[in-house]
Amino acid sequence: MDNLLSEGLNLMVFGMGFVFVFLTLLVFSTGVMSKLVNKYAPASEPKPQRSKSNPKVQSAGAGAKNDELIAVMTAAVHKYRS
Amino acid sequence: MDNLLSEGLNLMVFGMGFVFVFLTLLVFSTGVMSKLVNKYAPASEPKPQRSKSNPKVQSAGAGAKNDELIAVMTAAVHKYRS
Amino acid sequence: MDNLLSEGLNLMVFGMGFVFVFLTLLVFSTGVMSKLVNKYAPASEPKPQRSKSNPKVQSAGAGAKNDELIAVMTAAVHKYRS
Amino acid sequence: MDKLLNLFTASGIYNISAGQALMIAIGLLLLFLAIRKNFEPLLLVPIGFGGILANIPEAGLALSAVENAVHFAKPEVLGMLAGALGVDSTDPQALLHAYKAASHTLHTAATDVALDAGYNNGMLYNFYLVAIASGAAPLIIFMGVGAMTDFGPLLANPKTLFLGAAAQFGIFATIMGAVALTMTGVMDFSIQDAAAIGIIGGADGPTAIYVASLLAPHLLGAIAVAAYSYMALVPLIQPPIMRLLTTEAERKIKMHQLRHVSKTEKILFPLVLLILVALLLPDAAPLLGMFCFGNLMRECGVVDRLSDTAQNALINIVTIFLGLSVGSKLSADKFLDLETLGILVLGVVAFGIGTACGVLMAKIMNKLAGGNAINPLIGSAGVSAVPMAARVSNKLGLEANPQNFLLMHAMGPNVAGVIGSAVAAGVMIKFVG
Amino acid sequence: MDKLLNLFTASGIYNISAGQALMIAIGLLLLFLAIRKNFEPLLLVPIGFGGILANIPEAGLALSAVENAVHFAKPEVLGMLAGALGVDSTDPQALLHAYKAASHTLHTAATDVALDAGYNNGMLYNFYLVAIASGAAPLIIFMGVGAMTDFGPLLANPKTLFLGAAAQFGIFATIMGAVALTMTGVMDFSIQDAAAIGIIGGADGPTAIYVASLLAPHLLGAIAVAAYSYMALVPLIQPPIMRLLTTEAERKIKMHQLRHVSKTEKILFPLVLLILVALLLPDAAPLLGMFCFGNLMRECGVVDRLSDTAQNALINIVTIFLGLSVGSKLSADKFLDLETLGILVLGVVAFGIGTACGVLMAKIMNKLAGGNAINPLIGSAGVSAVPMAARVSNKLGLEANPQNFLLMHAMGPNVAGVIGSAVAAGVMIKFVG
Amino acid sequence: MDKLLNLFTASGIYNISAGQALMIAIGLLLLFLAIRKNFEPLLLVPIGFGGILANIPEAGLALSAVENAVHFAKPEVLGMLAGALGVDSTDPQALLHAYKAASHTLHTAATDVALDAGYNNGMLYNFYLVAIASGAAPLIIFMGVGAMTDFGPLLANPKTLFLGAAAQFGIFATIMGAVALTMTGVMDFSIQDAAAIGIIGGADGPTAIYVASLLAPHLLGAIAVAAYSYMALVPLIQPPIMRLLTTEAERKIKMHQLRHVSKTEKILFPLVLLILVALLLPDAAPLLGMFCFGNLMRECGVVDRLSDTAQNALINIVTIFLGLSVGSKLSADKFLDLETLGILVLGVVAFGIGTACGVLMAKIMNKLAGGNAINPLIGSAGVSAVPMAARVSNKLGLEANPQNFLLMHAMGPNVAGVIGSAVAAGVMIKFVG
Ligand code: NA
Ligand code: NA
Ligand code: NA
Repeated sequence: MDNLLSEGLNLMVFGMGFVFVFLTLLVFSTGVMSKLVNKYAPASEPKPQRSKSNPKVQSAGAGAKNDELIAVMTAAVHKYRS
Repeated sequence: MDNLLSEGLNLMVFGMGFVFVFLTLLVFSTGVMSKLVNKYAPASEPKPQRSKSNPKVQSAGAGAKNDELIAVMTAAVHKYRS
Repeated sequence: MDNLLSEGLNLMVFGMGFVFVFLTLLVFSTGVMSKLVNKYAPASEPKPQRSKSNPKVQSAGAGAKNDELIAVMTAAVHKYRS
Repeated sequence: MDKLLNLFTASGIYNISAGQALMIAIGLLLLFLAIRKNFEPLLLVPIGFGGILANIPEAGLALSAVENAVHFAKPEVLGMLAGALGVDSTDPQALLHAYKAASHTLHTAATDVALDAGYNNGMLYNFYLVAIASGAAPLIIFMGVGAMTDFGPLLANPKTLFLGAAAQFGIFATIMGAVALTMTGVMDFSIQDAAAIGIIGGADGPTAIYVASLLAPHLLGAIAVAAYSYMALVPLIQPPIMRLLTTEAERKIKMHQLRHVSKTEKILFPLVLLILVALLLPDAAPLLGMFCFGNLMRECGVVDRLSDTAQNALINIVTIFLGLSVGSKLSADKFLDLETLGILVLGVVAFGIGTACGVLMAKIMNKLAGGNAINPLIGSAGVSAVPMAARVSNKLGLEANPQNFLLMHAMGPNVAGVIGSAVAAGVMIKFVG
Repeated sequence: MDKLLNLFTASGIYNISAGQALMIAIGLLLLFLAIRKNFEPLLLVPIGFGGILANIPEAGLALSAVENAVHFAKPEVLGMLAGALGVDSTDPQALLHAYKAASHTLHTAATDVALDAGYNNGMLYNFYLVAIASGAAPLIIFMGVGAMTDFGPLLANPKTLFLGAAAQFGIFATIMGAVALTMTGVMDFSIQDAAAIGIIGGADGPTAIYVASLLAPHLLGAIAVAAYSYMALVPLIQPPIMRLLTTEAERKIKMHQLRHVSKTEKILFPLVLLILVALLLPDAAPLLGMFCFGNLMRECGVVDRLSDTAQNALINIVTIFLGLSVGSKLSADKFLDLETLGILVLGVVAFGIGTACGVLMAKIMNKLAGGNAINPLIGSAGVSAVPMAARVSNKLGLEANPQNFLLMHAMGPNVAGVIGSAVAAGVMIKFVG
Repeated sequence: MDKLLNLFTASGIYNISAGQALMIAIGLLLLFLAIRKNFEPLLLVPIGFGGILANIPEAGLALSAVENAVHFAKPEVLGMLAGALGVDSTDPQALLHAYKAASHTLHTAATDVALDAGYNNGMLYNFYLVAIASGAAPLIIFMGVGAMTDFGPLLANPKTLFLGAAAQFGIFATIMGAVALTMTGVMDFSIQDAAAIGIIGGADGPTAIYVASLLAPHLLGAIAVAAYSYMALVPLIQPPIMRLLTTEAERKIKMHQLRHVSKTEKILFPLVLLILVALLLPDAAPLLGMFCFGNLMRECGVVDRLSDTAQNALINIVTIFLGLSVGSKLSADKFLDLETLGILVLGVVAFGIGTACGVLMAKIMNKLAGGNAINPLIGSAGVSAVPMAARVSNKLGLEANPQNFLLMHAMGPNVAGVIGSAVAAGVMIKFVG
């Protein structure tokens, strides 16, 4: 019984301590990693996605139409897959 | 031999009997279930499916065009997936 | 040691020999098979694929538009699936 | 030179037996039927191909480690196998016989000897162990079938369940056929064999494989091939029987449009069925439990991704391995046997009797309902063979009356037939398993 | 007549115990909650259905071959089992007790006896062996979860990892709760049981199942049901605690927009995490290794087809069998126990404490950061329960200030909570496993 | 305090060996090559990640239960292991040595001891058992590759099969290289090792893994890494050899457009190939059987859903576990060895010789055909490495003549190379397996 209590306490103290130590190290390592990456391998500007298809599409019709197209397509795809 | 015959007959009589008993009970239970459902939880009107996308689509073009769109898309999806 | 050498040589000679024998027989069998097929079960003209959807699509718009449609759809499908 | 001779004496062309050559031809025939005649290709392509693989001489793909060890017959290995199996003789046939009859413990002992001697299970034998001997593959396929099944037509008209019951008489009549063949000394089937053969009449592939794997694994190949072949032949087997037993007037009967069935009913039905199974026939619980589970995933609407997977990736993967595993039972020594012929004959009789009983039951129900409510043609769909049998009903209905669309009406007995044969399977497992 | 009696005495309705009937009702309740109330349906539909299957009388779907042999209690089989397990008594309860405590070798010996006597593992028991006892299913699901997780918000603000750490206090406090219940004599939990119960507070299903399968397999059913149920109840459990511990002004705090995180950072993060695990806590390597592997497949951009499969077909297949396997632990004799009640109570306490600690930690961090940088509402997301807990944070934020969108800010602590509970799991496996 | 010390002495940072650190670095290098340099990422991402996991100190993920038991080296457990394995010493190295050489029965006995003592197989070891030791994963991948392969170009010009034959000389020459290294005392390879190393020259991943798992499982890691790395390096390894052996005029040769190949021919080809295998080389039946099965599913047109699954969900699932399992063989004690260096060197030689022989054979065939019919550049594609090697042929053709599109012409020898190396694999399994 007493043993169970001490085991439980041990587990709580060391367990919680270890979780904090581990995540603290992770915060630190992640920070270092991010700093190194942004220093030595900075990301190019985040590209607006699908920039290649957009012009094409936009030349072909108004934006509203595209939304609609995509809605229909999504529905069709959904239907197809389910 | 004789044993085999009696075993076979037994299997036939009791087997076929049991199948009928079971399915009769299933007919009965299903009927009760359906009656209870339609009494206490009647279905709302069966909704016309995809009612939300239809108006959008219809405002954008004739029905014929949609069929065509969906045909092309289905082909494209099919191609993509295979 | 000597044994290893003779085993290796054996493996090389018989192995390479067998690969050639096998593939030669395969060349021969394949040729016979193709000849028989083209004699007794000649293929009908290779059908232009998706001939059914093309006319429909073409009646609905110029080819350029279809390409564009397919591009958008592929992107949408891709997005949907990933 | 020695090596070359070695290569030749170990080659297929040197070792092939007439039986193996014949079975390879049968495998090619199954592929032809599947690919050109569209005979249930999803199963018969893998089964046919597996049958060819199983008959490649010396490859031993369908043999267990012990069978491979016996095949190569080194005297010291045979001696140790005899010791492990507790038999006196080292005659290969006697060893194989003892191995087949061995208890689990002796089986394991023999396997240990064979593995120690460097022999292994063939690829197809391993597939068989994992897919069929474990019972998993037919059950997973049944789950997928459940996820593909719409019980709407059945729920709209639950009385069609009686048609699904009547058509199962084919199963039990066939059992008596097998018994008769044995009593007249033509063949030698045990009651387990007879029950497993009867299930062909259930016209349901996974049920047939599941029952055969439990009751008569040595007949599994012939039973599966018969079941799938006859299911593919339903459009040929059923129409003459249906025409014989119905009048033109009956075939013209138009049925009322089915009522709308609510989502809630569809969700509750698999649970009602499951609870009936739980209360009445626990031995049908694996089959019908997985079936109901698949159907509940389909209808409940909140686990669509699981239902999708059960209907696609998972059932496809399992089908590939199930088919190859069934094919492994088409090895010449197991398949080329008078019994196979008996199974093929009994199987087609089972289909015929089931069809006839379904039609007759429909006629009775029609009489009781006033004579103009139920088209007897839908009775034949009670054998299952989903959805082929329902299409046959529809086709004959249209022949009699071009405005008479029976398809949806026949789907009720059609899915009822699946339940009916699973119940029959449970009864047989209970009584003779 | 004999057969008919036989059929009846073997039927469920003749044999059903009150416990089994109750458990079937509980299975139906879980299905109702999953389907109608949308309680984590992807897991609770299979678990609930598996629970019903496990309680079908006489079917023995959730029992091992030995348990089935004991259930049918033929004297000679019981005698041989007693011999194999090395016990004197042939009393069924004593045999089951010895079987549960048996070493691997004795377990195998007993299984051999049962198989020799013709008894087999039930279907669900086999699923359990393959999916859970092997450890595979929770790990594969964790890989899929990794492939679905976007660490972008966490990388933009790594300090939110502290929130994920603080919320794990629920786990360890619950262990003390279980210890207290045992010391006061109310229940009887070992330290392993206590640790496994505590992990419910981690609010992460696969982690809970993995830990329970290692530390306390007999409690697995209750722990999994509690974990998934409370995850579904997060929108009810958390808000009162969050409102109690925060002021209106704090809830109104708007947080800075998160910086853009580059692809390279996202690729490197799972590797950084993996190496930390490798260096500090090898016992968390299976869980976090598979999680990082899934995430790397997602982010690296060159194995999209593997990542797709990990997120779809594979995780769906595994979820089906994991759910059914967990359901197999809901058999009446294992689930209906005072301990289950204790687990349910302790579980909700764990959720509450975890939520509170997360919020308090966020308040402290906000104070340290000047009092207007971190909205304490995001602290509660540290329990994990992805993405439900983050949505709750967002909802309460919007209540306080309709322009206050906390969702992305709460995703950081939310995924941090997954890492945190996996680390806690590793520590517990190390110390008491 | 005790616990804290315990935690530290069990941590990776306290236990890591130089070898493990180096192997983790090699794992990271493989990931870098796969992700940034696009080296066969579908395999090298899982292999590299698995390699890191396998080297996490104290986690024992790649170790069997017995190896884990020996690692922790409790005297009484070592004693029992010595008893089970029938050795006198309880020295860990001696035990491991005896364990590796043990027969199936002794292996099982040792495993029982380890399991009784509470040790378990590591996660990756279990993956290895299921995916590779069973032989299943390479075969299933081969089925998927078959389902992805179009034999049209080969059927249009079956003589390109000779190119696929010639390029296999790399395999057999490499065997002699390994023999030479052993005879000069530099390394110590058995004939089985030599054969397994030679198969790297087959330039076909699943074939290499299958052969290595049968003939030399202890070299599997190095062989698989070499095979996939060199396949990725084909665009660097082949061009210099191709330029050296061909004249500018030869590289400019334009080939005739390929004839149209009918559907029936494509359906019959896998069956023709299968029957040749059955008649001539049963030992190649598993590999080529599954390959032909996949191709038949693709071409027959009636089982598209099975073919789709074989090409997508199934092959992806298997690839994930195959890769992790191969990675499990990159543990420091198995990989860091002089032999690995030898394998890497021999592997690149094999690729070079195979390329050269393919080109030379194409030159001979061109001469025999009049000197202007066959561009020798397509010979190099005979090594397989589909479709990379065909693209290299195409690229060099375009360099010599911008209108010279060789891609389709090179696809014939390319897929012929797959068949060729599977045949070579069969011969080697037959002779030295
Ligand atoms: Na049926
Ligand atoms: Na958590
Ligand atoms: Na090759």
